[in-house]
Amino acid sequence: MKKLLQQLYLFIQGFLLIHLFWYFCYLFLKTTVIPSPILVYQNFSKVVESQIFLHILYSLKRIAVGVFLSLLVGIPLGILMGYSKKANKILYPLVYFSYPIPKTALLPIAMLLWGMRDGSKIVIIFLIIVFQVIIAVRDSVKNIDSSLYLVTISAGASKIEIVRHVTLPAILPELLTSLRVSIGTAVSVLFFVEGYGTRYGMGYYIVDAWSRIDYIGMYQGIIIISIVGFILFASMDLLAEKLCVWK
Amino acid sequence: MKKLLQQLYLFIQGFLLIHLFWYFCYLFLKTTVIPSPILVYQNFSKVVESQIFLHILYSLKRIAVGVFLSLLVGIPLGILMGYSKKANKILYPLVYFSYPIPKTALLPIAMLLWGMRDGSKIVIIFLIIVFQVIIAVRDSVKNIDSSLYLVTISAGASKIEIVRHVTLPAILPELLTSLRVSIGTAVSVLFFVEGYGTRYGMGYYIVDAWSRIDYIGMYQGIIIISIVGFILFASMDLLAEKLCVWK
Amino acid sequence: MLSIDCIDVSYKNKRNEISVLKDFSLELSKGEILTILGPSGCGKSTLIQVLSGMHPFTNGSINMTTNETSLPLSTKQHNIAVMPQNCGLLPWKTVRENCLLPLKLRKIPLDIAREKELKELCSSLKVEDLLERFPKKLSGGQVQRVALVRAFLQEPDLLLMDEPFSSLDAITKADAWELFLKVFEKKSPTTILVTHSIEEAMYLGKEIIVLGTKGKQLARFLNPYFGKNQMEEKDYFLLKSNLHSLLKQTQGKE
Amino acid sequence: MLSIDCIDVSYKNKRNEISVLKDFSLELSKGEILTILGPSGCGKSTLIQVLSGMHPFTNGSINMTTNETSLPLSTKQHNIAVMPQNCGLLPWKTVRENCLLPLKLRKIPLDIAREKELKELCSSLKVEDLLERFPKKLSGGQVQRVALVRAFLQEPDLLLMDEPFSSLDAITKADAWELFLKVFEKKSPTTILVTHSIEEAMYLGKEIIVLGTKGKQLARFLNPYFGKNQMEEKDYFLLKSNLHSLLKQTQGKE
Amino acid sequence: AKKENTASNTQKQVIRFGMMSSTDVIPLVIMNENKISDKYNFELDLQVFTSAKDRDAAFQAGELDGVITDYIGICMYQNAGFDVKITGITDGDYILMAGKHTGITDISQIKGKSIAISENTLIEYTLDTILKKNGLEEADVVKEVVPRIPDRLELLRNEQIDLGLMPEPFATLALSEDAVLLSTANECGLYPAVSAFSIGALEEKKEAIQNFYKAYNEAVTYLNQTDISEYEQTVIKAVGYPEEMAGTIEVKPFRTSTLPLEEDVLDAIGWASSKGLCKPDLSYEQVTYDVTK
Ligand SMILES: Nc1ncnc2c1ncn2[C@@H]1O[C@H](COP(=O)(O)OP(=O)(O)OP(=O)(O)O)[C@@H](O)[C@H]1O
Ligand SMILES: Nc1ncnc2c1ncn2[C@@H]1O[C@H](COP(=O)(O)OP(=O)(O)OP(=O)(O)O)[C@@H](O)[C@H]1O
Ligand SMILES: [Mg+2]
Ligand SMILES: [Mg+2]
Repeated sequence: MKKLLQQLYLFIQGFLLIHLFWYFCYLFLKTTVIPSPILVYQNFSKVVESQIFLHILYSLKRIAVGVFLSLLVGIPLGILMGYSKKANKILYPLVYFSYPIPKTALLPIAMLLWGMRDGSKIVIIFLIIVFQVIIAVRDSVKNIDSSLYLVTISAGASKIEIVRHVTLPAILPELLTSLRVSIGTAVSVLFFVEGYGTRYGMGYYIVDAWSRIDYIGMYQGIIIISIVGFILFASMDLLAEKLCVWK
Repeated sequence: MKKLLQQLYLFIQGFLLIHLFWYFCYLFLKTTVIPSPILVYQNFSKVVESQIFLHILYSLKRIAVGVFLSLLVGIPLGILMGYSKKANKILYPLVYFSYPIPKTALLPIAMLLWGMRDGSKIVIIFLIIVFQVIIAVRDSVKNIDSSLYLVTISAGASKIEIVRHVTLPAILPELLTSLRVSIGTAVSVLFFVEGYGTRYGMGYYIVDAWSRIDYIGMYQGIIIISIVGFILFASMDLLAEKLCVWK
Repeated sequence: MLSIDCIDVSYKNKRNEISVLKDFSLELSKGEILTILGPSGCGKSTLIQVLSGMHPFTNGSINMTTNETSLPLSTKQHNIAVMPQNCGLLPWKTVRENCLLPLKLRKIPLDIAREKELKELCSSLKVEDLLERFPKKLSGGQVQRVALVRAFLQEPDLLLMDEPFSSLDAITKADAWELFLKVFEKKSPTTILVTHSIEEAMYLGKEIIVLGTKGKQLARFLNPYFGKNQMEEKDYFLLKSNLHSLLKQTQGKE
Repeated sequence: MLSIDCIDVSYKNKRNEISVLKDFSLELSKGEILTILGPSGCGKSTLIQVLSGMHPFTNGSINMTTNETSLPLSTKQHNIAVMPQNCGLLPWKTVRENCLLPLKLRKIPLDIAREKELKELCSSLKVEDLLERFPKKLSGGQVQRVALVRAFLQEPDLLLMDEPFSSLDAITKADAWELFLKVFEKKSPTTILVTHSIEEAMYLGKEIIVLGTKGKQLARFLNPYFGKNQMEEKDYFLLKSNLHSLLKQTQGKE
Repeated sequence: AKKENTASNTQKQVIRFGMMSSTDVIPLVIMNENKISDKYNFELDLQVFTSAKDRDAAFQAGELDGVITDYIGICMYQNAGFDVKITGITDGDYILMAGKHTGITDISQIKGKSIAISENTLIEYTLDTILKKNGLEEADVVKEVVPRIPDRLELLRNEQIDLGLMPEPFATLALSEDAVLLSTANECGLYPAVSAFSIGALEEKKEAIQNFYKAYNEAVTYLNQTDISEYEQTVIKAVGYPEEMAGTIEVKPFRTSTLPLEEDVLDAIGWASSKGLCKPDLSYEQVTYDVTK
């Protein structure tokens, strides 16, 4: 309970700090693209009217599915590449070639194969994140101290058991970091993938406002996305604490 | 020397694998969005004519400056957040709020403040990467085994010396991972930031081709960006090997 | 029976290769305890690592006979328990989970008898209050005692222990020795025990072997003082000082 | 002079707090060697950690007098050398760099004399061939010997050693003891040495202290056998068995 | 919500139509708003895109039957081997303006000034046409590539750039902040925006598309005969005018849909082929399709 209050306090403090910064930018730069924070908040009732929770829900769904799929594919591949020299030899050029491809340029293909609804959106999020996960997992698997395997291997553990008892817990901290980075990336990618084929999502909300040069709406959208992102990150922290009790 | 040849072999192998995959997609999907790889390579002379090296150079410059700045800011901030509870308390809500903001939505501001040229481009790359670096560094600092500090601290090391002798080498592997992920991200972001205010850069090359619905040109651009990305990654691997001799 | 036949073991670096064991052979009958003495860096831990399937060897072969069939030693075919020099507790498992992990991996159910055995071992080694702690929260000696519990709890064909009592105080060490002998009597696994203490080697080894550099075997003999506290006896002192001077010989050449 | 005055030390977890040293006091004159004996888990390593500035204490104070001014002990004011239980070599530095790190941090230039000292110490402890290796490539005993070189190379006001000889074989250990005495004679730092071996404590300690649970001091006395090999003497045996039974007393209560 | 509609009216054909916010789309939105499409027995599924690239991608992926595009877009589709036919015209204007502090008041003064446009698009074509009509050349202005129109507006507003060529509602916004009107596409006789369908859709949904144009013309008639106050909210939403502009919005009369003039199309093809966007031998017949036949 006390912890939650403390979190809340930090939340508010960070919130205020950013807004102060914003306000100063507004005062000193005096440009149309930076509206006054006061103005933005005065109009906040409009945001709530505009079914913002639906927007948030849609975005969260896309992020969740995209991130989940990336983990589902990225963790096993990363572990495989970390352990098996053979697998690494085959997979690493593939990964190194595919990673730098701007996934957004694959949009035509994604739309062709998965339509313009959530299918292509999730695929794009997946493609952007999965390589980050693969690289992070592979690297952290390679960094595991080899003495940790000794007892498990000599006790006759199968490969899957080694992964379960040694690999996964050993890379858990890095995995959580990678998850944080991935979620951050996914949230920013929303902006791109929700620019088409949907009328819901926080990304859509911002793009829509932007294209209508409604900067107030755009900033409201950015605030919403920030808060949602913050909550996601904070939950990640709680999760990390729960999962890494041994630290 | 033998190592280089081996790398080359892997490179070619990965290259062929991807192209095989591509060719099958082309055969089975039969759509204009996926041109035949053969066609793409037949027209490759056009790419070379179109000053592709200039495009690559421009992009590399932007990536290099952006990544360098992110490291310059991200590493110290991450270390600060990892060590100082106070700094963490102030910085973490700021980071958690700012990270999820889609940086691309800040483009108007960036353009007004830093112009349409490399300024705003580098700022956007920086803003996208720096948070990834901060989070990765902070998390890995927190994961350093505390027994590593004992001798250094008792020998009277100053904070900077501790960072130099313990922190930096200890987080080096994660830092390199983070650098890999960052470079991958930066390369993909090119696509976005080189869409305006420039006529050079691999991102520009792709966007330009796309907007002309010139899929052959677009794929040529993607191939170029892949190869450049691959080379960047492979150099990172070499660097990692050089830097982490103690493994 | 464990038979190691002319194996070579080395550490490969990027540039060079450090040869540690060269043409190393060793035979050990079932249910024996072999204690290994040798100067620091002679390859004792490496041998343990090779036997526990962690480190590859070139040439030669390692075979083990259980139930009358002789097979190349493997962690799948043979039940191996190892207590490494750094104890090898997994940081993310509690003491209890660490102790039970090898059983779990061997698919041995945790029945009441075993639960009782765990309790007994823990209380003999005075770690019964630490069962729910994580290894990071233990002192050096506590870590070692937990690793001992884990090793004793298994019923291995082959038990490998690398300086298992080095961080224990005199009293605890004596208790642990007794416990070791008791456990051995009950389960009699083929055991290899690496130690630096000549007394320990003479108290716990049915056979003693002295290694020199590169794993060269300088001596091997049956130990008449196994399980016996005959410090007063003259022959005991003679053997001890013989071992001492043998060890001394190895030192100059490292 | 080092004076620890009624300090409390504990480990804080999220939920509970484990108190390790309670109202702990200790005085030690300049240039003395104090060896600490005590059961595993009684708080010896914790004490070393506190003195080396790694672990906080509550209440009380720790002061140290050098050059006639008494100041709260701090790593900035006082020159402290520590050899932790796990040796604490930095994995990313070669043996050589590890050995020289404390000097570098104290801004002591690496002159010819010091270079020669390093060479000598390394050859005494037989690690002269390992200078360019990284710690991961060393055996357990080699790591400990490197850490000894590092500790001996410093010229600290306060030298803290936590079971510094535990992984050494009998011969190397005896050599290391001699080396320790030689180094001490030359530099005479105030020294605290934690050990599990009663013999070690009696050979290396000018004073010996026996700790019980929670750092309770059970005995402290001047050791007449410092630097002497008088195993045959009757009083030596008496003292040894006294210490033995003192340690035995502490065991039941952990 | 739209999908449910389709489920309840299965016999109705659905026309999936892609567009970006502009004045061109007002008749389409009115078609839905006033249920004109119901009357003609088809369902109009309007998809709004924020970037032409996304729209083109969706169109090529077969997610759309038709789009609002322009001559240049058609040329590029054709060049990419994607058979898209112009089936009608739409109305929208593109306005060339100068920033308020540039001191430019007449188009003759723009030599050497910078202008933010998108490359190889209708906008560049319009600019070139306006320049030509006013006796200037392409090279007389410095073209800066800025793909998103809102960004161009910002650059103009903040004096980072001298000139802008923008559709509604951006032009109105800029003009309301004292930007100086220099010329417009319509003034120069240029009406480059068209509605177009893929050949596949034209074959498959011919009847529905015929009805679509009947409905379009009915919507145009309604718009031209009705006072704007009755549908201003619809316009504000569809075009993306800021809410504050309610009451001050003007809408030019719309034209009923026909095929564009051949010479206009050929002009555009000429320009596009000179930029390498299509082959010069593209003919009027290849790019148009008369749905009334
Ligand atoms: N990080 C920690 N968190 C909680 N408790 C700890 C932690 N480290 C040590 N302890 C506990 O504190 C007590 C003292 O530990 P310490 O390491 O000082 O023992 P020690 O005297 O050095 O023992 P040993 O001879 O086994 O090394 C032990 O009971 C141990 O379980
Ligand atoms: N990873 C490694 N890479 C290279 N050389 C190594 C590695 N590990 C150990 N060595 C070397 O191999 C030799 C044998 O090491 P090993 O650990 O087997 O010694 P040991 O007999 O167990 O010694 P100790 O009694 O000190 O533990 C040593 O000389 C050591 O330096
Ligand atoms: Mg060893
Ligand atoms: Mg200890």
